[in-house]
Amino acid sequence: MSGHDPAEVDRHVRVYIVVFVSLMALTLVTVAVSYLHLPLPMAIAVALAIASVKGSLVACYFMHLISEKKLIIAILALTVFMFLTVLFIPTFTHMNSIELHG
Amino acid sequence: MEIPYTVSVRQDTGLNNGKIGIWLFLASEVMLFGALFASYVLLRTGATTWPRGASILNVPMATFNTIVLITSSVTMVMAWASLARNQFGRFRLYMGATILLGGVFLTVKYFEYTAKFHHELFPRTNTFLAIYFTLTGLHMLHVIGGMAVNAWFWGPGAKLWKTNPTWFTNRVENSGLFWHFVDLVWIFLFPILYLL
Amino acid sequence: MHTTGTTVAHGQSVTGAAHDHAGHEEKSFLWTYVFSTDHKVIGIQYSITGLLFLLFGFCLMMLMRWQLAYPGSPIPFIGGLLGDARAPGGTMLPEFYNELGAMHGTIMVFLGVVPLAVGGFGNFVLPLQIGAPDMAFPRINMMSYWAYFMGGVIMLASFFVPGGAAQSGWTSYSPLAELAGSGQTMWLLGMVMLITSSLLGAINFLTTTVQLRAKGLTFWRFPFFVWAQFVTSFLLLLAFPPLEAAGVLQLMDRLAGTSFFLPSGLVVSGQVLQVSGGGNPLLWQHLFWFLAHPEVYVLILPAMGIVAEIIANNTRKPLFGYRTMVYSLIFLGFMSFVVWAHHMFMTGMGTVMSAFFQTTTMIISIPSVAILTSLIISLWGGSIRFTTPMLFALAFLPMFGIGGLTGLPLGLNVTDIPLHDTYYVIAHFHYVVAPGTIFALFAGIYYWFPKATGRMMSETLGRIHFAGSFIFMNMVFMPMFLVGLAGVSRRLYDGGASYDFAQPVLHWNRVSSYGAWALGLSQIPFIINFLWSMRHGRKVDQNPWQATTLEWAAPSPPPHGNFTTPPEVYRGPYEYSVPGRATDFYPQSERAEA
Amino acid sequence: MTEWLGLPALASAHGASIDKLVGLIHIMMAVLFVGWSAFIIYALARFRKSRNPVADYRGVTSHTSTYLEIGVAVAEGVLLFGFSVPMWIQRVDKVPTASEAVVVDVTAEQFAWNIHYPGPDGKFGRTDPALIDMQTNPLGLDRKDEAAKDDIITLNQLRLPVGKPAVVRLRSKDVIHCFNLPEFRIKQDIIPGLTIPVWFKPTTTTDEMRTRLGKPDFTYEIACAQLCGLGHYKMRGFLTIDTQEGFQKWMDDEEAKLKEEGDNSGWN
Ligand code: HEA
Ligand code: HEA
Ligand code: CUA
Ligand SMILES: [Cu+2]
Repeated sequence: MSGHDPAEVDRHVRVYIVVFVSLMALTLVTVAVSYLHLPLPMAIAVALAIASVKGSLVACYFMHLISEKKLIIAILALTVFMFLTVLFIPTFTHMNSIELHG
Repeated sequence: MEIPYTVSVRQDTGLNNGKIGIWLFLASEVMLFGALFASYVLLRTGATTWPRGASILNVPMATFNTIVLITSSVTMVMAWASLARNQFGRFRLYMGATILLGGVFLTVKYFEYTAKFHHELFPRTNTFLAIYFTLTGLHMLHVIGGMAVNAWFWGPGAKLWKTNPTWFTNRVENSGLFWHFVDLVWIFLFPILYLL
Repeated sequence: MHTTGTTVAHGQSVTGAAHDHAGHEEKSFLWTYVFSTDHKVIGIQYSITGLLFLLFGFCLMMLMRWQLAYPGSPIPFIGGLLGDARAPGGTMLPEFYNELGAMHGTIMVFLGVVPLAVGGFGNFVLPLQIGAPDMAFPRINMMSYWAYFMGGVIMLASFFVPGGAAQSGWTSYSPLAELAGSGQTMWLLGMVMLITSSLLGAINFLTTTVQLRAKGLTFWRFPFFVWAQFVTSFLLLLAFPPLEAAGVLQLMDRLAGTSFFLPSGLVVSGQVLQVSGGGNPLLWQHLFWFLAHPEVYVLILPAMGIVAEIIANNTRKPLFGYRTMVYSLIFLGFMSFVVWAHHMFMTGMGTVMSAFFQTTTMIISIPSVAILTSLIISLWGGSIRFTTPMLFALAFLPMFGIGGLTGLPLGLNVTDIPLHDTYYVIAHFHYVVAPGTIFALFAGIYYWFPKATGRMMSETLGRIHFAGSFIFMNMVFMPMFLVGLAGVSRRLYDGGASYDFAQPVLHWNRVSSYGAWALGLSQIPFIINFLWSMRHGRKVDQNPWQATTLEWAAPSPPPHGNFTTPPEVYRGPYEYSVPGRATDFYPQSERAEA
Repeated sequence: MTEWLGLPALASAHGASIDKLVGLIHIMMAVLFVGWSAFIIYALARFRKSRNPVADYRGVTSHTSTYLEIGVAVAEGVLLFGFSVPMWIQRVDKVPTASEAVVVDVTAEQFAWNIHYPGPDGKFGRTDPALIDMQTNPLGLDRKDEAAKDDIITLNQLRLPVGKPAVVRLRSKDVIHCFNLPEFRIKQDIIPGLTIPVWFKPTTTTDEMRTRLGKPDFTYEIACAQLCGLGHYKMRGFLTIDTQEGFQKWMDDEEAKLKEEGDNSGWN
């Protein structure tokens, strides 16, 4: 956010309120869902989906990524790629080793 | 000697130094928590049994804390907005609120922790608790760090508003970015540790 | 960590501070030379500290080499000074040998080469080469140095805690590292410091490079060295945090009794280990190598950058395939994040994982080949001056070549079977880091010394230093290939003496040791040269090498703020011997005459 | 073809192909290195300042180097998919079954190798950490267990028959070790908490190797190749490759010994 003329900021503030409300709602939804005791895979899917939505709301609006310069976006794109490679670590260790069981 | 683009933005990048700096820092933070998250997945998928978080941890308390952090994120961004609209008084208010909410979060965590210790539940008890204490502990350090920065801008740091308001606003925005990131991390920790 | 969180915000207050101080330069000695925020002073602080650590790490190794040459016989002279806890009667204990090994690795990598190559050369040269008055966040820059300094102090202190320093290798594999003494805890704390330092540095370099470029300096006009530092900083920024995470987990295991890396049912010397278990030792290896492979490119890329600068300058012609080199560099940095498990081929990989990492490893070797090839072909058609920096830069090529090529048999899973964890590996990576990186760093010191001090280093002493270093480096490491091929493991207290199959090659250990000690002696001319030239070297103007890049457009040594007038860039970095010009170099900042 | 590399004498079936690959890749490396070195030396001599005072701004314009890089890439591709990957599949996906191989457990600890044969019944007896006794029962084998009664346990002495695949199941009691048989081109880290199999087919008995090398006191050694503490350097075991008959005889003798031990210690 470089140029912030009051009018623009007012628009932002309205957005913040909307985002705030939806974050609250989503929080309650996840908790509610957790009391349904879904089977684990199901539960994980739902919980992570909601968390991702909340996360992107925060990133896009509170952190202004939605209107951020492309240099920043590029840096984050690279980071996301590396983040995904780190997440391969568990996959590798469990899916493909020659250990015997028992 | 003056460092260029500390306050003003550079044409071709459209950014000032601080903004790039803080985002690069957040990039490294993403990798830090990413690695811890990966470790969590690895340990959990490798474990023979794994408790559902709710069976050990206090979900209502954590839900409350989630709401507290989200609210603090809003007050934080409002603090920045007030500066952008040139309302220093409101900034003080919102920033103060943000810091207080951070304090509330820590207090609740304190009670959660002591409750666990009281029931003989320690990091060494099992892998679930180990990862729970490590992740939340590290997150807590971030909260404390964020509060420290915010406190600085609320108090002594605010002098800058008189001499260089734009710069002060940018710096509040940057510390805000950090604070939102801390909130964002919690948004993931909450379901991962408490709900699943 | 949270400290960095605060510092980022502070850093900006600092730039303010620096800007307040703008007018009056009369600061006390303390603030000018010790807690300076000037990138040049910090760069020099980094370089000196780094060099001293290199020397120290080398001394540790010269001790070990005695034990490897004459297993079990007391170390002459020094042996007695080490104390009975380390070397009763002057003969070092296995524990102490392991301490030396682990600390040699740690010190050389994290306290020697990285601080010198990135902290030192990066800090001093990069802002000058992009025409910046200083780094983007001077105060953060200072903090980065002091974090590094603290890390170093902690590491050194760990030698004196009960049980001695870390002794589980620089790789600190669990469970071994978790059963080890308190030195390991110190190691972890030290590493957290060093990681923080590197992260602060990386953030600073990246911001500086994109933001503070001089007018007209587009990315395609960057000197190769700037590109190298740029990519390196990204590696540091994104690869170090996972190790930090691993460090936190191992600290928890050691201090809070968790078992992230400890599986259930461990029985240590007959006693069942009382931990909750359920951990996974391979997790540590994954997190460690996720850093440590990119880290090895952190060790080599700045070196390549230095060599490129010096070759262009001393061949008096543009580099061959500059763009190819840059693309290779970026590709190299990118790939270095997906090859880490080639260090874990023997941990029991299935075919998919093994095939994947073998393939990425082979792929990553191609850009290195491309860069080296470009550098070699750049020699063609030049008018080559054999200055001391050039000698070291030229030596870098075949030395890195040997190191790199021997990486290939290690990169194929099946050929890694006989070679893994043997001295072949030791020889492989020492060829890239010692006669490779260290030579490049020497070259850089000889090359930029006049910029930093306004005086030349002695060419005569320089050549002596080169001859000795070149001969003895090879005398140290070439025999290790033979020892390794014969199947002798690394990290052996007696260098393999207790194994029958090792007997035929044991004499090579002695050759290596003589080489190492001789190598030590041949550093003396360098140290003398370095110290003597600071005061008595030949005075030079701002551009003694008749170079084209921006740092040479600033006075030697550059004042606070670097450039008398903000430079502007009109052309690429290596415009040497441009046809139809009086001089054979065309500085980037020289306005074209109409 | 690979003597010049100075690898240890070869004694396993799969080792030959490994050695061949090591030789091949080193030849490729040598060619590259010599080629480049020659080029460098020639360039340095021809373009030294005194001989070539004015540099050529354009330098090399041909694309030879590109083809050369492509060449290197292709060569690596061949070594990778032509040799390495298929050979690794052989190593880890084609592990022989218990029926066609000798199966033996090797449990590493600081700083020794505990060898555990299932005995005639082919079943490994139950082990229990609680029963561990450093001297008498390092593995904590429960002799009360039926399957355990005929189990043979030795320290640092592994014995295998020639010409029959051997499957070694690796375990560790404490830290990471690495099971290294130089002459057999076998190396496998031993990760605590996992049981990892390696297999190989010995082709040369100890006696044959003694005559071949002319060393009457030669023995195959088990070396530890992963830093495992202060005793790492002397974590040394021995491997004897016997003829099939010799191996069988040794087994029977051991069983006989066990029998009487069992009688006086009253397991049966
Ligand atoms: C600067 C450091 C550095 C660099 C650049 C490299 C480069 C490479 N490394 Fe190395 N490596 C290390 C540092 C480095 N390594 C370290 C420290 C270890 C050990 C860690 C430990 O266990 O303690 C290690 C270990 C290591 C292993 C694990 C071995 C084992 O433990 O079993 C492997 C396996 O794949 C490997 C592969 C490679 C490969 C394929 C490259 C490739 O990138 C190489 C590509 C380069 C070339 C192919 C050469 C190109 C040049 C020419 C062809 C021209 C030459 C000729 C003339 C100029 C005359 N390395
Ligand atoms: C950057 C990394 C680096 C560098 C440069 C070196 C340099 C050297 N290394 Fe090291 N080494 C490692 C990283 C490095 N090493 C690692 C990671 C390991 C594995 C550790 C483990 O097992 O965990 C290892 C292991 C290792 C071993 C194996 C030990 C074992 O397995 O038991 C040996 C054996 O000889 C060895 C020797 C040497 C030698 C002789 C040098 C020489 O080349 C040293 C050359 C140094 C200089 C020439 C100093 C130059 C500086 C000056 C002259 C100072 C001047 C000062 C002023 C002017 C103020 N090293
Ligand atoms: Cu066991 Cu080394
Ligand atoms: Cu590597």
